Amino acid sequence: MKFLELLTKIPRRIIFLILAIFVIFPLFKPLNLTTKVSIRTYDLFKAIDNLNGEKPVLISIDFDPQSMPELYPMYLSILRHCFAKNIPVIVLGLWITGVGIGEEGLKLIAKEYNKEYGKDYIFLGWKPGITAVILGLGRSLKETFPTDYYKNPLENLPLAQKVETYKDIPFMVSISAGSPGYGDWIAYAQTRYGVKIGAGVTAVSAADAYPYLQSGQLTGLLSGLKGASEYEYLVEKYGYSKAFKSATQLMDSQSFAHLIIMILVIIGNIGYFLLRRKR
Amino acid sequence: MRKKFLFFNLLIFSLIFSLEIKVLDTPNDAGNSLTILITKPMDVDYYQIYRKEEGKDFILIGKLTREERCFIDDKVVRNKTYSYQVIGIKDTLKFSSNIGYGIPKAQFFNTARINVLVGIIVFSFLILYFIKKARKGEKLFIRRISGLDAVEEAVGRATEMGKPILFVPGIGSVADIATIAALNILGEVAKKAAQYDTTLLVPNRDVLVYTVAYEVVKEAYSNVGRPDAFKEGNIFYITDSQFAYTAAVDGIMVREKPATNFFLGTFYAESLILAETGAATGAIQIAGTDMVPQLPFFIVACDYTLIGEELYAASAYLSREPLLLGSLKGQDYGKLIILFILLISSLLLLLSNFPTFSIFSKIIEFFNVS
Amino acid sequence: MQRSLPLGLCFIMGILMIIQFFSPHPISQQFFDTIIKWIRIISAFALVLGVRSISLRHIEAVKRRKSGFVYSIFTLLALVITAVLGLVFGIGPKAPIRTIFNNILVPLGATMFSILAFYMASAAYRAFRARTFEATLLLISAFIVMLGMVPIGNWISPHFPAIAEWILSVPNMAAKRGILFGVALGVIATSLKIILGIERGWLGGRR
Amino acid sequence: MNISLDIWTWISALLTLFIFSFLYGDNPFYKFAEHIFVGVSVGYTIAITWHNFLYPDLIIPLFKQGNLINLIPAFLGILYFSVFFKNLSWMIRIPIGFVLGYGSGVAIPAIFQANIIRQIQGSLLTPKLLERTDLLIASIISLFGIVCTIIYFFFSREQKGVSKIMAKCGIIFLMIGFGASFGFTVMARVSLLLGRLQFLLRDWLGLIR
Repeated sequence: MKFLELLTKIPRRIIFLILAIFVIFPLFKPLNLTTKVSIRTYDLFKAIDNLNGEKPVLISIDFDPQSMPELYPMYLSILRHCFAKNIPVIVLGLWITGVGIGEEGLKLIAKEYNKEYGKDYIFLGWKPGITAVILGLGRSLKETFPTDYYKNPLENLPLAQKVETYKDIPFMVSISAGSPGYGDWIAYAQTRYGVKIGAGVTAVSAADAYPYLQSGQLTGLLSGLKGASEYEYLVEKYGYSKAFKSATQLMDSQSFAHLIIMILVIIGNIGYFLLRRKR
Repeated sequence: MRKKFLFFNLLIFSLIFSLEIKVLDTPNDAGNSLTILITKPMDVDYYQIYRKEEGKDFILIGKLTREERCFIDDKVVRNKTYSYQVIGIKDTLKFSSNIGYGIPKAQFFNTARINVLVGIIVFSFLILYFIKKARKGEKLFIRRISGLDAVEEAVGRATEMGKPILFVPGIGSVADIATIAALNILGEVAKKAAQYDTTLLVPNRDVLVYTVAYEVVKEAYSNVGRPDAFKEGNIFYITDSQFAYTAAVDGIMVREKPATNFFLGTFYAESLILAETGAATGAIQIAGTDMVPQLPFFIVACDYTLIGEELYAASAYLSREPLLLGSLKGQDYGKLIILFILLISSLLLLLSNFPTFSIFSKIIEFFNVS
Repeated sequence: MQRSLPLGLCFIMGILMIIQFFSPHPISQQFFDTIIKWIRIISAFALVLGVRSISLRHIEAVKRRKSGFVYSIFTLLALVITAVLGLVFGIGPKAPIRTIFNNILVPLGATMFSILAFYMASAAYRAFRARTFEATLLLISAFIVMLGMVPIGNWISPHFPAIAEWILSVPNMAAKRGILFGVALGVIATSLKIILGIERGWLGGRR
Repeated sequence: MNISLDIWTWISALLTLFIFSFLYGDNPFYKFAEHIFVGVSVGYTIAITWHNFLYPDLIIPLFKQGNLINLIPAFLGILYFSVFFKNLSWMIRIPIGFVLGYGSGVAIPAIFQANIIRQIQGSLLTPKLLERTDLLIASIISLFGIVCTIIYFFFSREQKGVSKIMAKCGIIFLMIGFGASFGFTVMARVSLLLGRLQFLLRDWLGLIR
């Protein structure tokens, strides 16, 4: 009887402690629970995987440091995927607060794969006027961005020579935490110029993106840590990278947290039912 | 200028104005744009749009793809005259259109918002009609709202235990009407607290809300004849910062151990932080918000929760004021109308799939928002 | 006068703001911008009352040597130091107040926000009991969605994510909309009553 | 192990731990962090209000541009101080009335547009749905749920007969919705916690990658 009552009344502090232990544990010892991939993640992966590397992928960094835990790992995995396949990359951003993140990640991964600036990748940075920038790329890359982020004229960069407008960009990914973000890319670049777009979003806003998947305006979607960890898993499975999988690590914690909460609820209910039967 | 003009005209080979445009004042705007429509398109690669201000040359202002027909020029100044010409480009050939003129004008009424206007008029009429009816003394029924029945009990309990009541009017501003609804309930709670001589603590996040809450409580005390019992320091401002406010209210809950907590108004993520801390201190908790995402948290952690509209019904319910009850009845009729609109429009829209009824497909346009 | 002046002003402002919504004319837009600025200015004055309120509360605590008055000293000190730094050195990207913001306010806020994870666990444990039919529904739908969000759900059945999504986008959305319709009517009715002076709770009782 | 040597990282980390300590119970560390938090945030608000609102919106137009129209909000604002004088204290209702009128007036059309018209538009069954059976069924269930939920919120009528059954269905939809919304939010909140843990274990202590 005493024991059953305890089951229905576990003290809050014990619950907090259990949760803390199970959330922290995977941070030290990742379990790599992600072994299945959702079709949306796979679609995005395939879209990049099927490219031949002649033309670049465009990546738009549409988030700020606040959403980094979820979105930054996506960015790194996609970069690894591209560089491993020798697909050139052009990076820009719609959020001024995301410029630092975009640059940092690009430098990091380019070094990992010994890529050369200007030939294998270009960083354009941020420019005011979201719509103008997106539409501008449909008319001319060089007119919209006469220079890159480091003030190099685009004419001097070999990769930029290959790109005139969206027609030279077979695929783009917007990693976005809200607005402006993939919605703007769909509204202007996809609708007007038919660019093939994939998106990476925070888990909370994933539901807003589903209609675009249904209508085929989005090719693939990474949602939250789950999507990021699935992408990491794919990149590793196909042998593109052996790097540390940070999203997978966090996702393990996430899974544990969900599991612990559910187990606690089940324990509480078992106690409740057994107690009721006794009475 | 003349030179450029000649240049354009020379481009016209055999097809004189087979490309036609029309310039319109963009409707429902502040007079800061013109709409250029291609009324007679051509088989070209793309179009270039040229604009000319009075006394200046034509300049290139934009492009349209071969499929596009409409260009909105939002770089114009109100009440000035502009001329436009569109050039169709096919390989190396250029075809020019007629020249269209336009003057951007500002409109006083946004016709695209007429649906909102109609709705507001109908609904206001309903509310006022039933308020008038109530004024004439007609009896109006209101069903039980369980959270509100508990208010009296909750105040009583605090009195018995000799502990204070905590009233959190949310973290919204006075522009959030939920805050106003909460302050109305605060008035009723304050009256009861004054009668029972129970301490009422009201921490605030918004300074304007603080000033109103202060007035409401002060008036409530003097209305029940206890102005002497009003303590200025019990209605206070803490800070604008969402989580600093939360941290402080959490502190109040664990230190003052109020017997009853009210969480009414606009809440965001702090809803569960407050409600869980309150639940841990063993207080009776009555919550209410119109912030849908926060409702689950109040429901799991509080004893009673006013869901959405119930918060607005609350002040009418508590005061039993006939005028306010009348407006509740008006609201119900408003909901009834929405129900009918939903069902009938859906039916008609589905019918519009058949050619005979295709006219009904226009219904959806009435619900466009701009 | 004591009632009619505030009521009249409230009425005029309300009507003007409604009219403003329907007019795209520059005059109307300008009016709107001006009013927003005015509201900010008025709030700035009200902030004086707010700061007075919080300061008095803590000064009082210190004066009366209430239990924990030491903490009140911390609050007052923090307030004064931050305000002075901000007023003197400005709020630019290199100003000292930015350092305070980034290293004190941001982590404190983020941590306060993150303890929600713990509270969700304790609230779920306490409240998710299949006591009634309704509580059982709450529990089951929460379970399905939670499972659908993590790889474990995928292991149990690949359908979990899809079911979770369906629950979120169909019944959840329906309930949300149903509530929103009622809320909207409640907001409009309350606003109307305030503008017309029928709802005078803010003037203190006596309708 | 790679402990941070930055003083501000240490301050942030300690304050983070102090707040977490509240999970155990109220204690001096939490009290300290809470009081600092409140004080700093009010001080910050003061600075922001001055630099972002009062100075550019009032002082500059009034004293540098001679824009006298700004005397009106300044006057309305000053009326707040009437509470300090017993005879004049009613005057505080003037700015309050102004602000309430503004808030109510803005709310009516905006809410009507966003929460009624747009929501109706999103809930209607359209002929396009006839092409996809699954979507059609989902939309019909949705519409049924909306209707039931609305009926649950009828106040001026006793719930009996059909309306009682519908209202009961409404409660079912509400509960499923609330449960789903709860389950959905767990993930986001755990992510926030992970963000803090990363800060403590990686940026501060350097224990993890």
